Amino acid sequence: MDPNTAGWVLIAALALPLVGAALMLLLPNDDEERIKRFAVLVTGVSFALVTAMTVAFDYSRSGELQFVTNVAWIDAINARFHLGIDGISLPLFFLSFLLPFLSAIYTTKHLPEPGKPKAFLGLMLLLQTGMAGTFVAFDLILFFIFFELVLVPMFFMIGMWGGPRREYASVKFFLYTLFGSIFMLVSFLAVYFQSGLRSWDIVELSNASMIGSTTFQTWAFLGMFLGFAIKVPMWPFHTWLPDAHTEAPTVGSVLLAGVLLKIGTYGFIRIALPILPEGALRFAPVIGVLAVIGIIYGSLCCLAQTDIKRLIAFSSVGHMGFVMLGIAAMNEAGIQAALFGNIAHGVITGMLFFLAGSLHDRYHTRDMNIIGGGMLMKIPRYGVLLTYVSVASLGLPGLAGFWGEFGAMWAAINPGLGLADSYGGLYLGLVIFAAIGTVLTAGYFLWMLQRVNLGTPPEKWANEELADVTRIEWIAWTPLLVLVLALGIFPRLVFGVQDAAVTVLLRSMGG
Amino acid sequence: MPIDFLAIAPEIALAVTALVVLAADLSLRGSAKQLVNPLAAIGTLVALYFVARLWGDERTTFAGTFVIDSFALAFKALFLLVLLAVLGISWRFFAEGRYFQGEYYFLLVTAFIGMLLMPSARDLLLLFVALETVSVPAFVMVGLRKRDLYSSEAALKFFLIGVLSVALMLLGMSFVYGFTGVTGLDAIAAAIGGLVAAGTVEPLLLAAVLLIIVGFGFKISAVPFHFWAPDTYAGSPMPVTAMLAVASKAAGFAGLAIVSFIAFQPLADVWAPILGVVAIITMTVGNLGALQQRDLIRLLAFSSVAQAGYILLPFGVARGGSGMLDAAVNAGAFRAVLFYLAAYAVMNIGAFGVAIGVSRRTGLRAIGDYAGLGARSPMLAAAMTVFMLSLGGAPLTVGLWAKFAILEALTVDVTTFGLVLAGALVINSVIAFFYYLKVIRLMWMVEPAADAPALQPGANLTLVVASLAAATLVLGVLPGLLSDATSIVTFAAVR
Amino acid sequence: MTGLDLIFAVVGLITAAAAIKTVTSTNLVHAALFLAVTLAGIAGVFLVLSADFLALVQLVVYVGAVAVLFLFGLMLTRAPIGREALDSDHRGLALGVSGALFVLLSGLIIAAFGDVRVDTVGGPRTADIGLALFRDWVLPFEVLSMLLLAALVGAIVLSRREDGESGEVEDVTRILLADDPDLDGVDDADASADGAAGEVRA
Amino acid sequence: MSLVGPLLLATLLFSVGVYGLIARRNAVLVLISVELMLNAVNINLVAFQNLLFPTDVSASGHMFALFIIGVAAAEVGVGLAIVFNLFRNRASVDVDRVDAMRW
Amino acid sequence: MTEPSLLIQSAWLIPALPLASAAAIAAFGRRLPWHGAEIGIGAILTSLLIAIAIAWETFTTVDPAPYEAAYAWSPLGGGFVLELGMLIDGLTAMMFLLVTLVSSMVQIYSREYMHGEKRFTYYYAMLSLFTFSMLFLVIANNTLQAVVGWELVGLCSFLLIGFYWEDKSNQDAANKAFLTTKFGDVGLIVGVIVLSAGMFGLTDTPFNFLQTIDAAVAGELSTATIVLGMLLIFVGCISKSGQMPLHVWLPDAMAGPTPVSALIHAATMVTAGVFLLARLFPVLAQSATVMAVIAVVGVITLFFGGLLALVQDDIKKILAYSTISQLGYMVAAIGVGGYTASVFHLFTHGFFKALLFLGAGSLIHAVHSNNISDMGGLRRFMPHTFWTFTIGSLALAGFPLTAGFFSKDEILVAGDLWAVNGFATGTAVYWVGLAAAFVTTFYMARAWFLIFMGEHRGAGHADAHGHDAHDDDARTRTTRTTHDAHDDHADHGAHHADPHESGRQITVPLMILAVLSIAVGLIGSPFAQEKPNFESWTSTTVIAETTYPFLAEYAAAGTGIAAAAAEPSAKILHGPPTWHLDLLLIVLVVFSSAVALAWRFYGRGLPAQDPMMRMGGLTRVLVAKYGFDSFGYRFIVVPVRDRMSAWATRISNDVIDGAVAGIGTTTMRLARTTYTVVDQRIIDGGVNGAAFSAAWWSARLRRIQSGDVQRYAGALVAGVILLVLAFVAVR
Repeated sequence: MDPNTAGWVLIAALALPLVGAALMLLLPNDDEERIKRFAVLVTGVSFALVTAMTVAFDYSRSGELQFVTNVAWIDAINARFHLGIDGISLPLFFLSFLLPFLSAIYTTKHLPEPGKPKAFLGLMLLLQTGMAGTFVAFDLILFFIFFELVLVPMFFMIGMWGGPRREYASVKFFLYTLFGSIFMLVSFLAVYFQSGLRSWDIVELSNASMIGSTTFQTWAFLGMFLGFAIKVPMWPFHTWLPDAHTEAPTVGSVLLAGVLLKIGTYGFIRIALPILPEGALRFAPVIGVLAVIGIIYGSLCCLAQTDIKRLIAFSSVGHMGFVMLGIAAMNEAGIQAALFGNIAHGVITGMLFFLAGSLHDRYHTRDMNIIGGGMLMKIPRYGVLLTYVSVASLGLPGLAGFWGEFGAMWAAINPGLGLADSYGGLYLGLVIFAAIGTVLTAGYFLWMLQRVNLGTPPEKWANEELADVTRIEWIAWTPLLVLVLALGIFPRLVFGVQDAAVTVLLRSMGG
Repeated sequence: MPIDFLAIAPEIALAVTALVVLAADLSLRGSAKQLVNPLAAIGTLVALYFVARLWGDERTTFAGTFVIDSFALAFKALFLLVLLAVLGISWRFFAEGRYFQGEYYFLLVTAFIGMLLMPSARDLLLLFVALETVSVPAFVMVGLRKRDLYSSEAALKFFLIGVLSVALMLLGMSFVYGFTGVTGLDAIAAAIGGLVAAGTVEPLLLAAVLLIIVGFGFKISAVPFHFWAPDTYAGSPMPVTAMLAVASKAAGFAGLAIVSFIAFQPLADVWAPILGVVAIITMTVGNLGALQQRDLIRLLAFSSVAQAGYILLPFGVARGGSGMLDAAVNAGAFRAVLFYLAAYAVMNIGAFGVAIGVSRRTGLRAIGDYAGLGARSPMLAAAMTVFMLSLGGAPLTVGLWAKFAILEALTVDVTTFGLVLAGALVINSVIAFFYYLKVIRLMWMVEPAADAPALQPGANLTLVVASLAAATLVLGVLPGLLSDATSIVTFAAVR
Repeated sequence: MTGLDLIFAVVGLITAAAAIKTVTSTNLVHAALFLAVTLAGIAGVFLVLSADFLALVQLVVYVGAVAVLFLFGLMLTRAPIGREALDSDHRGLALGVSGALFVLLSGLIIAAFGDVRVDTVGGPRTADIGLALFRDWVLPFEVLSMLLLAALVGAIVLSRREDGESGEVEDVTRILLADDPDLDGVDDADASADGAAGEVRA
Repeated sequence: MSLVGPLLLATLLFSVGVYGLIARRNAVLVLISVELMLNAVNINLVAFQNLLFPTDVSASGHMFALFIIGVAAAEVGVGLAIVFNLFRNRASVDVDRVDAMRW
Repeated sequence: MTEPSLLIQSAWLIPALPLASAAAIAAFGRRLPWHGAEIGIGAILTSLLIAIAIAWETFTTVDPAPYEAAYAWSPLGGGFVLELGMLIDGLTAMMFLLVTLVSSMVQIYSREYMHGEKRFTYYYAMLSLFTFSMLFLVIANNTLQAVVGWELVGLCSFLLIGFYWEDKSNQDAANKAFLTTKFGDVGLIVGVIVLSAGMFGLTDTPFNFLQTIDAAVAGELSTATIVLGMLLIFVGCISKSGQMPLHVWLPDAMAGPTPVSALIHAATMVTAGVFLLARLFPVLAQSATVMAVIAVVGVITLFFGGLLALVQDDIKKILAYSTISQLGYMVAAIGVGGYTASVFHLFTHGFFKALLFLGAGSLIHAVHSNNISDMGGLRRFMPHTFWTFTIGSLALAGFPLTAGFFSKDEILVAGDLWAVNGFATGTAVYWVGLAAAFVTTFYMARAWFLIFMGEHRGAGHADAHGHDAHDDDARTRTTRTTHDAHDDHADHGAHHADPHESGRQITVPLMILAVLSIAVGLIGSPFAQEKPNFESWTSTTVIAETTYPFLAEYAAAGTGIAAAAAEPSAKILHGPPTWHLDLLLIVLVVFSSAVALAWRFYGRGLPAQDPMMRMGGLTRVLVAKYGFDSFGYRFIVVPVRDRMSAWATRISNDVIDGAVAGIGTTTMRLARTTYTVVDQRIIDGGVNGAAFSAAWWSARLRRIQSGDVQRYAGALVAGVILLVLAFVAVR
């Protein structure tokens, strides 16, 4: 697998789930076990392929695109089929193969109501292609296709296998994201024409000299901003998220938090910033302020929740706020932190949703008041896991959550591209408020743990037989649990891979 | 002046087909009458052959009133393919419904003669006759469900609004004639160009232009000329509805495109903003109207109104000038229209096909009847899902590319008005998904009613629907198959 | 004001008056007859404008055929007589809209052509028309023939009784009626399967 | 001769036709109104041709009028057929009661 | 030190071993005969040996250069690198020694103390993890790494305070501790960020301690950076090291097992703030403002924290408040330039406070109560505990020749020197420090008398006196006996039997610590004026010849600083300690008077009608009598104890705690409002509202679609007219 020539690897990785989904349709409907095993096989094989690719990746040139495919696609509009992967994409790409694999394993024993494994897993595979594709597409049109592609399977996943308000949530999710994405498309088009290059190539556009006037960039950025900010989601575009998360089946939530939200921030970093640096510069303080509002606000909303899944969902708003704060810093450290926060949030919150799902499987409720505490006594291993992941999520150093949060604040103290001169005071304020947000974050997680984990189990559950972490859960979760620790201890696992690519990115922004 | 018969060969082929169909109908008895359907299909294929034969040619005949260019051929191909699809979904429907089959097919084919003429016509008179050739058979076809009060009413409404529109259009044409003294589109453009240059454009001329647009506005069901559409769609036999919603609308757009981009191009700076506003109102009204429908056909009717609004959008950025950029913007606009129409044809006929399949022998057509369709007929439900997603503009369906084409046309030159139009499209796309998703949701996420009758869509309908769904998806992945064809489209020898 | 203008004024006034009577008459047959007068008046206008061939066609086709057709139509549909019966509730709307249209167009016409006066009124003669028809306009002419055939077939299909037509009992068609104002989208649609919203009509 | 005269007459006839189309209840009378409108257009065309462009060899104005007459005849035929059919279904030709379908 | 020895290069083993031990205990500790304790104890003893060796080597090397080794942990973007490194100097070695030693003692002690605990293995894993975290903080060569350790110790503290998590009060205490310190961490983190931002142009490793210090001393950091950065970092120290007003968590933290209190909340973790200030001392010494703020906070804490201990009945609370007070000494010392004094006090305090806590644990173990009113006469039952506790108390009270005496004297001397430089904070430290020494001695003496003297009041007597004590301070009961819940499984009769001495695993650590509580004072005492002594050991990173830059400025500005130029005090380091006989005399007076006073009140045990423990008019009259009665101090002390302490208690309980609680309540209210009103109603409602308005418009449209074709026609023509008008208008 030569990273210079083996473009087929990415194509194969993206195609495998699709082919798998098609083949799965041929399996008989009644043999559910076989369907589930087949899904594990497909996701496993594609994950293995991506792992092999990760090994073959030339880390000394992580700033350059590798495994490139660049062929004509739609001549009429000059769209090309341009895939490639660099240090920024690699961790996210990896994650978008790991999580479906784990989800498939988890689903073998935890298929959400009302069953239909073929449809469920087929949609998941389709979703996988969409998610992974966004991270390696280097043509705006191709990116947009993948970006949009995730909507449909996720819509069905929420709508068919979700909770009681699934229909509302699924429609809301779909429409919200769609709304933003079409604005984004308009901006893409505007850039396409304004650049004079008649090219959709992200690399070319990034390297192009100033596209349009500052005013143009501001407006074009606004369009992309809407698209990506809704996906992230940034305050105040976040309201689809709690509903979608709360209602989605466990695996849906995991993938939603683990990968889907990342597409938004990735879009900012990969597309909006380098292509429209002037617009980005104009928007940076806005992004920063909204990000910090999101941090504080998300935490406050978490404090008001009694539904544990909804709490985790709102925590995403806060965590993604840190990621956006990193982006708002417009410097290398900020982008690094944002990307790290992305990955960390994917792993941690994905894991938290696994836990919340299993919690619901056991207690048949997600209301913390009804659960009433004592879980550490009732199902100790499970309680320990919840504590571990929560603590990671609240940003404890040594676990994955810390680096993104700290890095974002650290980067924001000295924002790049001249922002420090014009908005230095504002950014200092942002850092301080973001830091206060960490306290609130700690607050709601501790409070959650107190209400769920600690104390003695109420009578309702005292005599109930509740299974502790099962074998399949261990299998599905262990990689994430390890990653949470590994990323915390070896931040260079991500920082190091990204470093060169981020430098290249910033250079294209004139930073 | 010799007549270039090859140039009108497709029309001649259809005319012959129409007459053969009529004759065959007289000689066939009983269930054998349904064989006129394949007969018509064969004629259509012959016409299609001639279109293919002409592909790439540019010809002019009948004293410049009839032109063969890539624009005309693309539309002709589109119409003929639509005709094939309509024939496909008509077969069972009319064979089982004990209609006047032969006459239906005759009228259908005749209407398509008018459509084929439309994009080739370069003369107001021919345009008018072609338009009427589409309309008059359509009036009858809508009323074909003779014992059905709804059908009769639908026909009357369609007819009255139709003749009112055509009368207004004729009034406009008469004034245009009064100002220019000619009826040829190029000549009109030249004359108006002179008036514009001289700065002596009378308001009456503008009014006349608008009145002509009204005639096409009726065909494409733009607001406020759309009122007939929901009622007529609901009352017509479903294949006729599909024909009206797709082919007739496409013909209207073809006509609108040639009058606006050829004859009235010098005045584009005046009519473009108005059409843009009309487009916004049209799609908004269409989408809002569709939101509350309980009859799927009416929903599709309002949806088609909204779609007309989308297709009308590129007209909003048309340019009156003759610079390079102006030409690029205009070319982008009518190419987008063509692309969208083609995509729209695929997905909308597909949607009607599913509706026919569901209602066959059951009469089901309320949206509520689609509850649990995913369980009752996964194939139909899956196809309907594809069509709904495509109509909404979801990725990997051709609908996305259609929207994309429109947006592309709007942003060729970034203007404030273009962005406003784009923004309107965005917002409307989202509103539209409310009802498209409603259908999808019902099909997959709601249990079917306990007493829901079994569905028997029929083999050939299934085939048509499946191939349309496949086309929707294939074009969704490889829009180049379609856009390569539409992107080269241009008007031959404009002046 | 030339003599031609004077003649036109007379003919025009008669035509206009007849036209107005056509749409306001309370008697069906009268209305049809006024139509005939109007159409004849238009033929007169054509004559004044020295379009004799068209005047002839107008008389033959309209006064001779169409007006009679309408009379038959009126008879066949056994229409009642009287203002209430003949006019709908939309008279106000009709008056407003048509009045506005007239005012607007008249204003525009006067603005555009108010000062156009022509001394000699001429035009293509019948022979010219014939020549042009088969030289320049042969395609629309042929298309028109298809159109007329289609209209003929269509009219027959719609008017013909039975024979191959479906019987009195039509296909079952479910159509949603409008008398259900509380329809608020999504949720009700789910419930519509219960049949409350649909009505089965035989 | 003044051009506005015929044009205004045509406009009047057209407007009267519009009035009839909207105000008349009987479907046949509505059709009659349609005829008025189409004829009004013919006056326009003839007036323009003979007053402004008398030498047009294609005789476009007259030809247009001729075709309109032809098409109008076809439409009347179809229209009456539709009305008859409606009458057979409902024993009434009142246009304002044609409202079985709405929303 | 040109070539660092292998020993020093292996210093990383010191934190690594506890980390490995934590993992090992968690993995298979449960299956071992001692349930994991052997791993923990083995690892920490090994670490202790290395720490002793390193301490010895660094101590004996005269003026060693700090040894730094770093591994590029991760790039951070922009070319910046985060290091994972070790900075080994005397300060580090000292902290190693303190942490490993106390941790060893605590772990040995805990094996008996925590015996039979159901989460015994977990407990040991946590102790190991904590030890690792603390050592990781200490070894750090950069601020960010220190922050990592800082947060980890906070987590361990949280987990151990909430060790008995079945009880809500313990959960609350744990949460309170974590959140209060986390709040301080906001300051710390932002401070670290600000400080690092100042280094951006200078280095690739902006967090590095030594580089930061060099830059600060070289004047390359702007004043704003230093002031803002250090003050923010100090906010972190305030919360972590229990300074007013963020000390509120520390007394509550006593909810944890007593050995944990000894290790974390007395000897090590709470000193992290002081450690960090000491580590960055050359930086903060650049700014008079920073030093003044630190001094003021320290002075306030050392005095009012001490006062609070007066009215406690819970032995652990007394010790907790005394810890706050002693930390106040250390912080105040930093604020008056007493770097060595502060670090020295940190060192000695670690031993004697650990000793006191462990001793208290032993007592609690024996009498099953935290309250000194339930004890009495225990010297007969528990001789080992008695004499070790006595040594600890003497050290805390600063009895001459104990370790606490030397270190506290150093602080007072530093204050005096600072006063000589013209700073009022120096004067305050000196006099308030003395006053607080009186308070300290008094409350320790009170406790000592009530615990060991008189008759044993036992469990049977507890009720009789219990409520008196509780009236005094209702808060003392909150955590009473809860941590001894584990004894419930034991023989019930034990509650009524006479208390007995604890086992060897408890008493031997006590003895070791008692010896050290005297011995370690010597290396920093005037007995060790020659190098190597404590100062030469721990000040290697603090540049010896550096002076306070602001002194010269102040002198130039003529702000009345007398001896700015040539005084040795103008230098950052004061040089070796000397004898101050006058101070010795004063201290002796203070000590003896305080003890005498305590003896007067409690010398014969807690009387049945104890005037001291009652609130109300009678008490005040009695107190007032004593005030007029004897020694000159008394008329100050009594009102101070009765009025000011009550006032301080109220401040602490009502105002600050209330504020904390109020912040909590307000936050929750804000949270609920944000969620229900802003999120669900306004933002989400706005979105839904848009959808509803679409439906509303849709319903309006429906009227137009009336089904009446003639209306359609009318609308159509009307539309045409409007469009024509629009056309003309556009034109």
